[in-house]
Amino acid sequence: MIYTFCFYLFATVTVFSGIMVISSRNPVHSVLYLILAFFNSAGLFVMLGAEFVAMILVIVYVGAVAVLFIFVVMMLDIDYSEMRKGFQKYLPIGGLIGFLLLAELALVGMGWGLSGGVVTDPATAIPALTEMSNTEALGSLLYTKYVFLFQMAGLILLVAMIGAIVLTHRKRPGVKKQNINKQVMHRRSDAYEIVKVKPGQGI
Amino acid sequence: MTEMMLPNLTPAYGEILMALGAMALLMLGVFRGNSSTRFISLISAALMIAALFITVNWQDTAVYTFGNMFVVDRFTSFMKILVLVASSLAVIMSIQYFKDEGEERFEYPILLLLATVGMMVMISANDLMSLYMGLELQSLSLYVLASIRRDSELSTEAGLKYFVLGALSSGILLFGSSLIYGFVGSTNFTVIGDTLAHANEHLGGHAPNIGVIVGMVFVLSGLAFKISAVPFHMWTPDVYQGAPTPVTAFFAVAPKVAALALLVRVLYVPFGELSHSWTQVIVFMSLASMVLGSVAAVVQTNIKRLMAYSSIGHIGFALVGLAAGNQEGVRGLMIYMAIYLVMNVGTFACILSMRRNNGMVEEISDLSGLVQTRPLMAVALGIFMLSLAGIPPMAGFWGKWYVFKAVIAKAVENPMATDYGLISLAVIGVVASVIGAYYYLNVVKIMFFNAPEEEFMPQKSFKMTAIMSFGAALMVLFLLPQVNAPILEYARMAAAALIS
Amino acid sequence: MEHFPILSIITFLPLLGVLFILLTKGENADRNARNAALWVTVFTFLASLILWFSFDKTTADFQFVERAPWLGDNINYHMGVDGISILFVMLTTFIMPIVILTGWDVIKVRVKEYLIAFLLLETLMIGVFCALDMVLFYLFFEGGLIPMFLIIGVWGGKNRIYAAYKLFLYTLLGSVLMLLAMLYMYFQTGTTDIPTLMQYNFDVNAQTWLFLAFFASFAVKMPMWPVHTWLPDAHVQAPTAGSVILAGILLKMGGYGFLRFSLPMFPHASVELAWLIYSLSVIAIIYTSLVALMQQDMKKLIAYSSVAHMGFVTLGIFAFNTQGIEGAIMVMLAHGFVASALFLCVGVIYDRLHTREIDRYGGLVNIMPKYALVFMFFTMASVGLPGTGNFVGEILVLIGLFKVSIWTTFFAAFGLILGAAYMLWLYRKVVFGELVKEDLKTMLDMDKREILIFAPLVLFTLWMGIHPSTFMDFMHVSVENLITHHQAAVSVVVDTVTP
Amino acid sequence: MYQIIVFGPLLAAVIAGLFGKRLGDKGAQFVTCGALILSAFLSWVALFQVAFGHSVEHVTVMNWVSSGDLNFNWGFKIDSLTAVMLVVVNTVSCLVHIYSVGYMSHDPHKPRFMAYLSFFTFAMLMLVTADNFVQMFFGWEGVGLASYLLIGFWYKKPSACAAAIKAFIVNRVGDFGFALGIFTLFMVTGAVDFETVFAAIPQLEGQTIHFLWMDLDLITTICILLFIGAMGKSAQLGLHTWLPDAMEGPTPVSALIHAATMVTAGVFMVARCSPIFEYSPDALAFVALIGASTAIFAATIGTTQNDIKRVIAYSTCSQLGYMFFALGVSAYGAAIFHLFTHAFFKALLFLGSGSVIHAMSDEQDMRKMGGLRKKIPATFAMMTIGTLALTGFPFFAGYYSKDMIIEAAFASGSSMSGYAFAMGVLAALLTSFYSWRLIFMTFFGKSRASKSVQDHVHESGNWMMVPLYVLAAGAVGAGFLFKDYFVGHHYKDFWGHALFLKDAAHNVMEEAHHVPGWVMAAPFVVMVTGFLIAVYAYIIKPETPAAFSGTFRHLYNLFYNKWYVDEIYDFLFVNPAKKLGLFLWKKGDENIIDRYGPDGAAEGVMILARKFKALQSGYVYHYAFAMLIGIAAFVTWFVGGAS
Amino acid sequence: MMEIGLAHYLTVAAMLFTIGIFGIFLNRKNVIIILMSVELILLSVNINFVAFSSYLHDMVGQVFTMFILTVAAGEAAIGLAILVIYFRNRGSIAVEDIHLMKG
Repeated sequence: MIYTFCFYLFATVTVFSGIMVISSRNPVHSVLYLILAFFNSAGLFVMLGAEFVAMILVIVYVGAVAVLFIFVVMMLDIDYSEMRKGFQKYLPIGGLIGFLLLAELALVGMGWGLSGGVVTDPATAIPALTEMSNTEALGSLLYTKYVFLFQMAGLILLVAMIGAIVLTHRKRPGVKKQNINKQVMHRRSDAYEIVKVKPGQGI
Repeated sequence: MTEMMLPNLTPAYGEILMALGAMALLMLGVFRGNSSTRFISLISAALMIAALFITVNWQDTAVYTFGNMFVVDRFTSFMKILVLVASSLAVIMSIQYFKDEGEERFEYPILLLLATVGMMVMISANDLMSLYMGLELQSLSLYVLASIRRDSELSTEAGLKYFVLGALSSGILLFGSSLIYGFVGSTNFTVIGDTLAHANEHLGGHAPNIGVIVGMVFVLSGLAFKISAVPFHMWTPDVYQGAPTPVTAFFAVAPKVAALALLVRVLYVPFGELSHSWTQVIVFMSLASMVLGSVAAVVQTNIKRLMAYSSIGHIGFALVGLAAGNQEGVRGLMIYMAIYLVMNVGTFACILSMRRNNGMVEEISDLSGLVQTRPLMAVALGIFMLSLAGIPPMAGFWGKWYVFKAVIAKAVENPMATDYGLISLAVIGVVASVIGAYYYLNVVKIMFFNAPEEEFMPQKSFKMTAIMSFGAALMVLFLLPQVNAPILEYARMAAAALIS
Repeated sequence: MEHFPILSIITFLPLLGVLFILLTKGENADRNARNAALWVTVFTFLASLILWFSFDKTTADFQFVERAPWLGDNINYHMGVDGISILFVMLTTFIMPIVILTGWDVIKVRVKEYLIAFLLLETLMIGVFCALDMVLFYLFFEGGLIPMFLIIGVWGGKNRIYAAYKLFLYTLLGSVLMLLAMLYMYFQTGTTDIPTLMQYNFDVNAQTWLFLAFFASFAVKMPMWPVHTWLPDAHVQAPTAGSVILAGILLKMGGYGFLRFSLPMFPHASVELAWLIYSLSVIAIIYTSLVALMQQDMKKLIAYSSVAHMGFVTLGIFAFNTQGIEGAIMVMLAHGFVASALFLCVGVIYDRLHTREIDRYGGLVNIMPKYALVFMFFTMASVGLPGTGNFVGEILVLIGLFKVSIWTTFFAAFGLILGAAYMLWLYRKVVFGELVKEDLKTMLDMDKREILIFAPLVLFTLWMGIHPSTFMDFMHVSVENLITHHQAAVSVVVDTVTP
Repeated sequence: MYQIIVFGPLLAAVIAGLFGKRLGDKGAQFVTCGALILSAFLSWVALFQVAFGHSVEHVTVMNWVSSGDLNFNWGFKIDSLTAVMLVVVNTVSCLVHIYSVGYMSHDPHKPRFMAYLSFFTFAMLMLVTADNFVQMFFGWEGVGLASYLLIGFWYKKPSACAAAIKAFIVNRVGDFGFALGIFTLFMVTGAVDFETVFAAIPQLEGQTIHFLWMDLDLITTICILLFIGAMGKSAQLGLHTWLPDAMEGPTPVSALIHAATMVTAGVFMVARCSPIFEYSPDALAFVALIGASTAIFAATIGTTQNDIKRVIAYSTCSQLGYMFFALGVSAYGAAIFHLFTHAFFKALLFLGSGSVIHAMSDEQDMRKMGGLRKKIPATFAMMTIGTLALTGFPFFAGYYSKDMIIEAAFASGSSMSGYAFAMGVLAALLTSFYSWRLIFMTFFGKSRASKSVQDHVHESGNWMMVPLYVLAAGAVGAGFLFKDYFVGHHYKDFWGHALFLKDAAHNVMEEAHHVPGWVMAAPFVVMVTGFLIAVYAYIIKPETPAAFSGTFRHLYNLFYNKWYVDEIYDFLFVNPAKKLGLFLWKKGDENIIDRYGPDGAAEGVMILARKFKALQSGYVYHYAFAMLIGIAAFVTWFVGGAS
Repeated sequence: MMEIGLAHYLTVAAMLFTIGIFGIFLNRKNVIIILMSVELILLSVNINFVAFSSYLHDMVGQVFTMFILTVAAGEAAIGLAILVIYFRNRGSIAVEDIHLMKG
């Protein structure tokens, strides 16, 4: 019963937040709703027995991604008053198609069953909680069986890093930066020049 | 966890080499700065070529590794060769461009290298997860590459559009993956395939679970985006036009080949049992792509945009081979892509030579009278255009020949029940190719018939001229058995490796 | 290849000329290029004479056969000629030096490219007639469009772009359908070898579709009504030499295709659909003749007349008897000479006055008697006067056709009357009359080069008219074989279908 | 020998034509005249060898065309009929050549003219010597070409060019029928050479052929098709319009081609095909009908024309009508006989009129002549002889042949015999009238020419006069000398198998000698009547014609305007063809085929392309929307399909 | 409907997915919203995976989710980077302004 209640609570809030994400006038609100959605989804994940993923969702998403969003929203000095016109223009037809899709997806979801073509004894079954916690289970898989993907993830993050730097990092001509190497390598001869001045001639 | 054995790395040596190389080069670049771009570019290309040789030598039967998530067989080898050739040429072609534009970035070749790693992973993917990871490694690099001229409005707009739509397509693909996973219980292609086959066998006439089909359609749509098949093509013209030309040259070939390879594997290995369903989607996409690619290009004036529509059309033709749903069709598709590669790289080599004192020009009308100012380039570009149009004896014709051959073969396999859908696909396809011929000819017309305009700056890079001439020669010489036999034969074996 | 690959040599010899021309440099480059082109075409012709003299007229088999593996999958490089194709090969090699001479000092811009285009075209045209593999055939067949496109587009008249496109796309559209049919046949039989396919009996229903697909290509190429409209445009805009090639050889490819593919491979469908061919041809003959009657542009008029003449060709071919088919071949050959010559005639005065408008001329006979004579000769040949090749062809076609369809012959023969009307009208307007127009008065009569161009054409036209056996002896056995095979195939089909 | 007869003129023509400049006028004239004299001489030799020697010669020169079962040669078949034709052709041609030397003396293009004439002769000889239908067709078209060239000889005159084209095209219409006839023959007999065809005909009697939605009698169809060819060439009613216009050519041409030789080719052909025609009474009746109608029709027009050559041209037309109805009543001998005599006197009349025209400084309108009798007496004499022969004055050539025809028409049992006879007699009346009218208007009364012309009137030179004398001799004597052979007792011996009669016992010519007296007298009576009317109208009361034409304005106009046949043809064929051509070109080709075909397709593609371009709006949300629609559509397709 | 089954979770995911897509094509003004919509889509996918994982008793779903999360973070970073440079160039991130290239 409580399970049902929690589900409906989390589900409703998630969906509501989702709607608000896309319909808020102010992007900052959107981000906040997004965070709310994440939190509630994390709740759903916990209900499904995936604590670790739920945790990651909160930590990585809320802690990093959503914050990044906020940064950007703040950084880009946007005139909010101009926002949100013409939203309704495509709503009827778009809505129709969207709801059609939704209905179909829901219908598809209803059809699920552990029969027929479904693999019933999975290769990597979830171990019983008594045996191994969810986190442990994930960890034991991640670095063994899925080490390849793990490395790939690393590469992806590397690309993300390179990408972000390539795109946004730029040298500003006016800004003075500390160059440690240069400082360390600095010699006296770089700064001084001994000039012998013959008397009476000046420099 | 007793079996802490290192997985078999041999099949992935190429990828590993490139990934490690990329990281090493990255460090080099950080220390040496943008002045080392040329060097890094050349090394990147060399790495790709090295990887190519590693890949080529892999002639054995299919080998699985990394928990069956990674597969290497002749099919992957063939496609990887294409990708690597395309990528290395793209790197080489970009050197002069960025130098001339004064925008040398050492990250460029490295991103390209990483994107190529992503593509190779895609090609070798045998699991929805490795599929996704490869795809994202590639896509993220491409998003950055598209907007790498960060001060250009067009380039950033292209990047933004590509990113937004690309992210949406990834989402769609993932949603599909989740459905497949949920309805089959596995993400591994082989397992999915076996399960579905098993289910088909045991459930008799029962239709496969609708969830699987819907999932497959989603995955298919996500991949269709990557190959820019209609109706998931709309990013293509804008991105092609906005992205820096060498990037466009890269976009036009390597990612398409990789995504197509992936599409083929996804359709045949896990969903071979559902071929009846996906054929319908592919037929539609193929038809729509051919028609749109041929028709919409007619009114284009920007040559990069033109090439975008052209690539849409060509993907349509390549999909004809897929629609055939047989080994012959896959072979046709592979031959098509091999030829497509040369045509496109050659064409972009020409486009990259369109430079005047005030920078790059990319209007078709700028080519006016080229045959009188730069005859070699005009002839080469003319050959590429005719080849793209599929006019014999150019190689482009053979690409079409092999895909249409497959589809006709399939359509009439059973003389009692001729598949009129496939026949109309073929008919509409060839008609579309005629329409398409119009705009390719238009380029030829402008180069050969119109009065010359201001001359282009001479192409400083010998490499570009070499690519151009060699590509053009290849387009004509494809006729010779010495040239075509290896490709045809290898494609046959590759197709056989995938579909028994 | 157990013997000397003469056909390949003839086919690819012109490419050698291309190489020479590419190598010419310096001040005299244009002149050297012209000479190179001329000599190469002459050598090609001489080489083809070897075929002519060593051809065995007593067998219907393909001769001088060359075969080499090519694309795998049973697609081979297979060349050979029989009694039908050898005539077209000869026609091509014969016309080419004339074509090169035609543009000798008329073409002043981009001479090298011009010659290269023509030499390429020659290779492709000879290839079409020699190819014994469908794929190879298609390659040559379609490839010819490229140089033709350039020839019209670069050296053509005012509206050349439109014409070039129309030619290219129209023809391409036709032939892609043929391509599909070829693929079908390839799949059905596992081979693209033409001699093998000629023996194959295709399913009756499939035949209809295959026939229509091939028809689409050949009908456009012929051209037949109502897909003929590209021809007048192409002719009008093409430079004289281009028109000569177009009328002289390219149009023959359609007819050749019917003989090589449609009849032997789809015998049943060709019989079933003969009515279609008849109607279209008859319409073509009458319709285009009437249209020709009203033309103001000389080339357009002759182009329309070509359409009408090609109507006779299709009629002859689809008469399915010896006279019809041999007549059709003769019409094609004769038309190759005569229409070429007529375009050359137009070219002669076009080179002088740069207009093709009929009204701008008149009374040329007063100052250009030699020209008038030559023009008269070819006008009469075009009209089908006995003693010229056209007559032999047309009478054979009509005789052959008469056995099959009286009505069709009736209308077709009607075209002969109209043909006389428009050709004589043209001749009268251009050549006869008082010389009143000022700009005509300074025109010079034909020079040596022009006479040299026309002389062999006149000679051959008469030769074909008076002693056609020289040419027809080549084709008898092949045509007989074709018909025998065709009839056998049709009767087999009928036998299997009736019960 | 036959090769020399036939190819001599060709050689001469080629030499004169191609090397005329180098040879000079004299050289060309010498070569051509020489060749013709030789040919003419040899023709007479041939006549005696073949016709009087009762032999038939076959000469095969070489194979022409062989295609399957169709096989024919270049070859000659010389029988009596051919021999007679050879004589007629070569003799007249030879004389005309000689005449031309004088007549064309002021023309700058003499070599060309001589070459044309010789070429014509060659073509005509090919026609008459042919041993198969195709070769005959070769000659048939060849003479058409020569005729075209000669009519259009004065190419600067637009009317001459128009006439030339008209001649060629109208002839083509006839050839169309002829060709179809040949095709039919080949279809049913499998051959085109005379021997085989004629041998096969009797087996075909009674067979039918499906044509024109009807089952027609096979032989009748063949005959009528062939006869259409003859109508064209011989200017019979319906296809006659070119002949008067052909008078635009130089007068020797008119004499040679349009009086003596080419126009009689039709008669020759029908005679040659007598083994076919004999098997179709209907066809013969048709021939007779057309012939008789032409005879009267042309004669009516002849009475009102003012151009001296046109009068003679209509007269020719009319006389050809006689020949045809003779053929139509199976009196082949009579037809050929008339052909033979007609060649002499009509050539004489033409050349005579040429002499008149020459004398009158190229004036052809009789209304501007008059009183020439005294100024050019020799010409007058010759013309009178010609007229007497034409009108059938006793013992002149025409008397024998024409009366023979009229009598044969009466005597034959053909369904058309009554009509033919009536028309023949009536036409004879008119012939007499217009012939004498010509003589009177030209040679009698006061001169109506301008002063300067009158001063220049002079008798022609010997080059012109000698041929006239020779022809006059023929016009006087040919009938008397040859009547026994052509139509009389030696008929069978003379013709041998050249002329075929199905019912040999029933020989029309034989019976013609036994017709009632009034029939025999009728031609003479009407001839005299015609003469008297002419005398009355043009000598005694010269104002009569004007009054007459005033009273019968419509009839006069009808005749004067040649029954408006040209106008009807223009209205029925020429103008519609032009309009249709224009329509098909502008509307058909440009407005329909191109507009909805290639141009329409191109336009359609452009419209579609612009639509696509508009769809590619540049907005990300549109792009995303497209993807959504795609996905939704696919999913719906499968979900909908599954449920 | 009292027993919460897989279908419930799937429905929630489907709703989020649809909302995400709506966010992309109904939004006219702000690209950031689009990026957030992408995150919503990915979230829906994750819900799917975790739900399936739970009902299939299979870890793979969760592993997949892990990777999706990782990649999504990288994706967001790059997306925002592109957005930033775009804004620098154009001074606007209104979706409607992004149409320099079209046709």
